[in-house]
Amino acid sequence: MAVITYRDALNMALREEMHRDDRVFLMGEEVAVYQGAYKVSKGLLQEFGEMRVVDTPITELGFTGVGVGAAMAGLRPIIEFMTWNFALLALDQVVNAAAKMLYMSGGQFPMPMVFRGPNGAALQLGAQHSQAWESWLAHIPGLKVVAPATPYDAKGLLKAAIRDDNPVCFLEGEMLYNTKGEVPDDDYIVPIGKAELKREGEHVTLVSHGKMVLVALQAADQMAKEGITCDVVDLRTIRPMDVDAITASVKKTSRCVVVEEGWEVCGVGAQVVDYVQRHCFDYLDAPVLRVHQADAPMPYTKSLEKAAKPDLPKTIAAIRQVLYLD
Amino acid sequence: MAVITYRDALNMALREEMHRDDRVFLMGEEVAVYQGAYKVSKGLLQEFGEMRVVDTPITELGFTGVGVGAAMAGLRPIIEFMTWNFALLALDQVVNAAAKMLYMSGGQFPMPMVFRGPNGAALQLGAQHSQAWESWLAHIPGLKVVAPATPYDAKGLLKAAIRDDNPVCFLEGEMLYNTKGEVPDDDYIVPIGKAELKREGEHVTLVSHGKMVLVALQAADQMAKEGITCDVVDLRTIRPMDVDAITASVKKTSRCVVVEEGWEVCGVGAQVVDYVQRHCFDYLDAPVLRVHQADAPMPYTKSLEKAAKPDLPKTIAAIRQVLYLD
Amino acid sequence: MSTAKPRKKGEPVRADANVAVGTSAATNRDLLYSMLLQRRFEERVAEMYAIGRIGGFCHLYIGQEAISTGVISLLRADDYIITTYRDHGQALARGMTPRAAMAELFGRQDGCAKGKGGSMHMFDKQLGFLGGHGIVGGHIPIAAGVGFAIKYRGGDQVIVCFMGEAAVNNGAFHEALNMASLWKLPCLFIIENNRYGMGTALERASAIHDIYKRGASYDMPRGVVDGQDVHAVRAATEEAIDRARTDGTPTLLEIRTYRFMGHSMSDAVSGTYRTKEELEHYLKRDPIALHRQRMEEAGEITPADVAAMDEEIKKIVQDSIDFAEQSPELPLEALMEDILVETTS
Amino acid sequence: MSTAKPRKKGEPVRADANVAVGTSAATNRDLLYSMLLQRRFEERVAEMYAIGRIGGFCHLYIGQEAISTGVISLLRADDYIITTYRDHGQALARGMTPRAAMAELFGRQDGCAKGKGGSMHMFDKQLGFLGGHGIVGGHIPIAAGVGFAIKYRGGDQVIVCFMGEAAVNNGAFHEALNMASLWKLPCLFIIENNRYGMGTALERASAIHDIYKRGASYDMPRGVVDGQDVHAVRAATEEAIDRARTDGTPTLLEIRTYRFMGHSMSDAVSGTYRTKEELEHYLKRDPIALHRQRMEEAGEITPADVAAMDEEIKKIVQDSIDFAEQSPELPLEALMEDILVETTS
Ligand SMILES: Cc1ncc(C[n+]2csc(CCOP(=O)(O)OP(=O)(O)O)c2C)c(N)n1
Ligand SMILES: Cc1ncc(C[n+]2csc(CCOP(=O)(O)OP(=O)(O)O)c2C)c(N)n1
Ligand SMILES: [Mg+2]
Ligand SMILES: [Mg+2]
Repeated sequence: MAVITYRDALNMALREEMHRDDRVFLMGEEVAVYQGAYKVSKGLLQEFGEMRVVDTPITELGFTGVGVGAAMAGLRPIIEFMTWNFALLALDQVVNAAAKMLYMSGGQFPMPMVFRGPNGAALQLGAQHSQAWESWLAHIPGLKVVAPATPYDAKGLLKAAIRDDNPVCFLEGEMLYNTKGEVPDDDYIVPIGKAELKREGEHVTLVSHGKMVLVALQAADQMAKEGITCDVVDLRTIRPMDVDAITASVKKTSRCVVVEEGWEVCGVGAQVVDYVQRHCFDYLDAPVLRVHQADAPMPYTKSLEKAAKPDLPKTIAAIRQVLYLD
Repeated sequence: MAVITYRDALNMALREEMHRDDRVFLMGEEVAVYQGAYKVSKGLLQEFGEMRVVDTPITELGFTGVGVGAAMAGLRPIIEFMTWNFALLALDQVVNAAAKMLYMSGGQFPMPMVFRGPNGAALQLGAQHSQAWESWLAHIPGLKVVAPATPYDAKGLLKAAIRDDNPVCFLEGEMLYNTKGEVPDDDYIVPIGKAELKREGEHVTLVSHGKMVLVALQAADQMAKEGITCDVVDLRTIRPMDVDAITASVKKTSRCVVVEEGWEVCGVGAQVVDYVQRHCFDYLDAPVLRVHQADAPMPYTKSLEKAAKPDLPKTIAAIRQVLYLD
Repeated sequence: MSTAKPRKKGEPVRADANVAVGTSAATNRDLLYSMLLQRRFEERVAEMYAIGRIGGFCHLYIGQEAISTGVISLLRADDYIITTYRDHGQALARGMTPRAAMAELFGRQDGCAKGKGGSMHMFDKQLGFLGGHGIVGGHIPIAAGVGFAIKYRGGDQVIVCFMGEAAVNNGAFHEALNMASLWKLPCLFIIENNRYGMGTALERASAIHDIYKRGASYDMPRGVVDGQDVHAVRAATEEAIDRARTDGTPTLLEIRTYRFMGHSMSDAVSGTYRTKEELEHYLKRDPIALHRQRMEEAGEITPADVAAMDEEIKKIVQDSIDFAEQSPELPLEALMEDILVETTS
Repeated sequence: MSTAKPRKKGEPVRADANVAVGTSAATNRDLLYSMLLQRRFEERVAEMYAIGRIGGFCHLYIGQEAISTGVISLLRADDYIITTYRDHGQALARGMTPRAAMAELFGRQDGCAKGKGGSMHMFDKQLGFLGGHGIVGGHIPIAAGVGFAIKYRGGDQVIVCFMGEAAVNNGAFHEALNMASLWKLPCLFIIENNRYGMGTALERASAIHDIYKRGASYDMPRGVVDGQDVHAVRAATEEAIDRARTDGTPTLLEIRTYRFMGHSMSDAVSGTYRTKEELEHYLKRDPIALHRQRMEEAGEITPADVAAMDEEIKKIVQDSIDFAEQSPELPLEALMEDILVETTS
C-alpha cells in the first residue's frame, strides 16, 4: 500500500469522486489556477476543467450560497474554505440555509454538499487565522461534522462525505497536510459516524479528533513506557458522535481525558464529558479531564503560542491526574 | 418599587446610561423611527436625536463593524440585533474584530460595546428565526455573555454591560419582554459574572439562564408541593461563568439539572456539566441531567414546536430522574 | 398573441401556460385571475391570522400582485423561482394550489412543506419553487447557485429571484450579482421596490434611490418598471428571460410597487413610518383594478364576468380554508424527521 | 509650496509633517525617504523571514510604496488609518519607528503590539494606526465606524482605509460604502489595485474592471490614480481629504499599482498566475526610481545624496534588527493578559 501525504489522500478522494459522479464540483478561492492555497486541489483544473473546478472572488458568504443553490438544483458541490477562519462569514449559509433546507421544506430538498478546508491553528498565524470551529458546527442539527486525523481516514471520509446526501463539514488541518500514512488507491469509504479505537489499552481512555489524535497517540506511547496503557478513541466524526465507542472504552478503563484543539467553554470535550458522566457515572474512578487551547485569542508571539496550544506535556499531565499518579 | 415589564426595564437602562455618558449610542435596524422592532428603544430617538439613535440598512455585518470602529475611536456603541438569528451574519465582526482587538493590539484597543437583542425561540417563527446562540458566544475568549431572566436583572445587567469596557453580548428574549417584575428606578448595577440563587432548597440544584429560569422556578414550586426543594441558580452571566455559585450549590444538594433553551450538543449545559463533574465529583449522587431544545431545527407546526422546546414537564421529569423518584 | 392552453375553471394560471407578452383577452383573463386569487387568498389569510389559525410572522403581498403574476406568467415549467418570506403571492402565481398554501399557513401536514415551513418558508419542488427564505439577502446567492447549476448542465432554464428593495444594501446582494455577471448565470434579479424595508424608507437606507443603477457595478443589464402594470412587468421580464436563455446574461429589474398592508401582520398599515395620505395615494393604483379597467375598456371583460370570477375564486379560497382546517398536524415523531436523509449517492 | 517642518536625520516622514501637495525639494526628499525606508526595511524583512526570525504569514508591500507615502504624507497627526494584513509600509509611512515594526515582526515585547499581533496585525494608538486586519473586507466597515465617531464628535479628522482590489467584491465593502455615503462619513477608501488577489487576477474576480466605478452605486466621488507616481497619489488624496474635512463626503480612489513580490513570503514572485514578462514590465515603473529620477532631473537631488540617504536608511533598518534581536518575548503570564480589561466607565 502506498505511503502518501494527507494532502495527496484528499486530492485522490476529490479526483476519484469527481470521476465517479459528474455532478460533483469544487468551488472556492484559489482552488483552480493556483491549484489550491494548500495545493489540495493540485491538477484538478487541468483534469476536470473550469466548470468543475471554480475559482471564486473573496466572497465566503456568496460562494457558499452559490453552493447551496447548486445543491438545491441537483448538483453536489464541494465548497472549499481557504481556511475555516473565513467560514465565519459564511455561517449564515451553512446554518440557516444548508442545515435547515431539508427541514424547512418538509423533506423536499436534501443538501448533498461538503464544506471543507483547514481548521485550527498552524504556526504563528495570529488571532484571526488560528481558530478551531468544530464545537460550533457540532452544535447544529442538520449538519454532519468530520475531522480525520490520518491520510487513510482523510481519503475514506472525504469520499464518504461527498457521497453523503447531507451537508457535511469536513475539517482538515494545515499541520496535517504533510503527514504521511498508508493509503490504498482503491475505492474505499470510511463511514461517517463511526469512531475508531486507534490504540487499545486498559487504564485510561483518551478521546480526541483531528490533529490532536496524533498527540494522544504520542501520549499513549509515552505512558506505555511506565506500564500505563491507553485506549485512544479517534472520534473521526464529531457529529453525529459515536457515543457507544466512547462509553464502551470508558466502562473498561474508568478514566477519561479529552484532547481537543479548540477553546474550553462549550467545546467538543464538554459534550464528551456530558455523555461520559451520563452513561458511565458508576464506572468513573476520576473526573473526566480536558486538554484544550488556553482560553485566549491566539498570540503571534512564538513562546506564547506554544504555551496556548494543547500538547503532549499537557496531555500527559492530565492522564497522570486522572490516574492520581502525582 | 414600581412593577414594570422587562422591555421597559431595558428601555430605562438605555435611557439612564445615555444620559450618563454621551459617548453611548444605539444603532441597529428600526431602533429609531420605528421605536424598535420590539419597542425596546421607545422614545429614545425623540429624546436623544438621530446621531445617538441610528437606524441602519439591513447590513448586520456592516453596522456591527461600524460599531467596532466607533469603539476603537472612543465611543461606546450599543449594537442592536433585531434578533440574534441575524447576528449570524455579523459574527466575523463580533469574534474576529471585537473579541480580539484588545489582544491583537497588545492591549491598546479596549472594545467598550454591547451587542444586544432577543435570543431564542418565540412562537411559530420557524427554523431561521428561532435560535439560541449563547453556547457559541460563550465559546469565545474576549467576550462577556449575559442573559437576564427578570426585569430587575435586565436593567441592572444592561447598565453594567454598557459601562463595561469590554464587548458584552446581551441576550434578551422576545417572550420575556412582556414579563413583569419590581424594578427600582434608581441607578443600580447587577454585576457581570455573578450568578444568583433565585430559590433556595436542599435536594436538587437547577442551573439555568434567561427565559428558562422562569421554567426552573415553576419546576421548583411544583416539586416543593411534594416536599422536594430546589436550589435555582440563575447564571445571569454565561461568560465568565460563576462556577463557584454552581459548585457550592451542587456540593449541598448532590444533584443537578441544567435547563437551557438551545440545542444539546456543545451547549451551555455541557459546560456546566463539565464544571460540576470536575469540581463536585465526590459529591454527586446522580449524573447531571440536561433539559434543552430537541436536536432539530425549529418546526413551524404548533404541536411540534411545543414538543421541541424545553419546558416544565421535561424539567420535572429530569428532576425526578436525578432523584431516582420513578 | 396568446398561446395559453385552455385552463380548467378554478385552476390558477399554470406555470407552463407559456403565455407570450401580448394583450389577448385569454391572457389578460389569466393574469386577472392570478392576481385576484392572490388578493382574495391573502384577505382571508389576514382573517385566519386574526383568529389564531395562522401563527408566527406573516407578511402579506397585497398591492404587489402584478409583479408575481407578470413575471411568473412568462416562465416555463422547468424554470426556477426563489423568494423571500413574503412568498404567498408568488407561490400561488406559480400554480401552488390554494389548499397546499393555506394548509402550510395552518401548519398542517397537507401543506406544501408539511406544515414545517410556515408562511415564510413555502417550498414546492415540483413547481421549481425553491422557497420562501427568512434571512434578508440570504437567498440571492442561492439564486446565483441555481443559475450556476443550469449553466453547469448546459440547460436554457432561468431562475427568478424576488427580493425587496432593502435587500439591495446587503452584502449578499453584492457578492451574488458580481458572480452572476462574471460567470454569466441565467438569473433574473427582481427587486420588488415597495419603498420600505419594514419601517425604513428606501431613502433612509440606500445612498442612491434609483437602485436598478447598482447593476452597473456588475455590468449587468438593468431597468426600472412600473410594478402596478402587469403588462409593463411582462414586457421587461420577457426581454430579461430572452437574454438569460440565449447566453446566460443575468438582468437586474427594479420593479416599483407599494405594500398596501403593514410589513407583517403585527405592523400597522400606516402611522409610524408612512402617512395615511401616502397610502391612499398609492391605493389609487391597485394593480388589479388597473388591469381590470383596461380589460373592461377593451371590452375583454364585463363587470359581470369579473363578479363571476371573483365568486369562483372566493369559493376556491373558502375551500382551501376548509381543507386546511381538517388537515391534521404532523404526528409528534415527525419532529425528528427531515433533519437528515439516510441516502448516499 | 512645502510647509514641511525641519526633520531630524533618520526620522521618517512624520504624520504631522503636514506636507502640502507640491514639488518643493524638501517635500520630495521626505517622500523619497519614506518610500526608500519602506523598501529597505522590507528587503531585510524578507531576509529575516528566510532565517526564521519572522514567522506566520508575511505580506510585503514592495512596489506599492508611493501609495502609503503619498496618501499618508497628507494626513494630520489626529487623523486615522486602517489597513489590511499588508501593513508594514503604511505603518512606517505613518511614522512607526522601524524598531517598533521590526520587533513586532520578531514577536518581541518592544513591538508595536508587544509581539502579540505580528506582521498582519500592527497597531499604534498614538499614531491613530488602527491596525492591520486579516479578514479581507472586514476592516472596511470598521473604517466607516471610525468615520461615524469623527462625525459624532463633530471633528474634522479623516479616516483612510487601505484595501486590496479583491476586497471590492466582498459584501463588507458594499455595506460599508453605502453607509459611509448615506451618512456622509469622512472616509477615504483607497483601493490598492495591484491586479491580483493572491493568485486571482482582477478580471477573474470582478465583473467590471474599472472598479472605481463601483462608487456610483453609492453616489460617492471616485477616481482612478497612477499608483507608481507619488505626486499623482498626493493630488488625488488632497482633493479627497478636502471633501472629507469640509462636509464629511467620503471618496473612493482606485490606485493602480503592482506587487513586485509574491502575495506572501510563501508565494513565488511569478510563475503560476502571472508571467515573468508581466512582472518585468511593471518593474520598469518602480515608484521609487521614478520619483528619484524626477528629482534628479529637477536638480533637487544628486546620486550622491541618494546614496547617502540610502546608507543612512540601511543603518536605521540594521539598527531595528539589532533592536528586535535583543528585545525579549513577553513572559508566559502575558498569554492570559489583554483578553479583557478590568475597567468600567
Ligand atoms: C438579515 C436579516 N436582518 C433583518 C431581518 C428582519 N427583517 C425581515 S423583513 C425586513 C425588511 C425587508 O425589507 P425589503 O427587503 O424591502 O422587503 P419587503 O419586506 O419590503 O418585501 C427586515 C429588516 C431579517 N429577516 N434578516
Ligand atoms: C475573508 C477572507 N477570505 C480569504 C482570505 C485569504 N486571503 C488573504 S489575502 C487574500 C487576497 C486579497 O487580495 P487583495 O484584496 O487584492 O489584497 P492584496 O493581497 O493584493 O494586497 C486572500 C484571498 C482572507 N484573509 N479573508
Ligand atoms: Mg421593501
Ligand atoms: Mg490585490
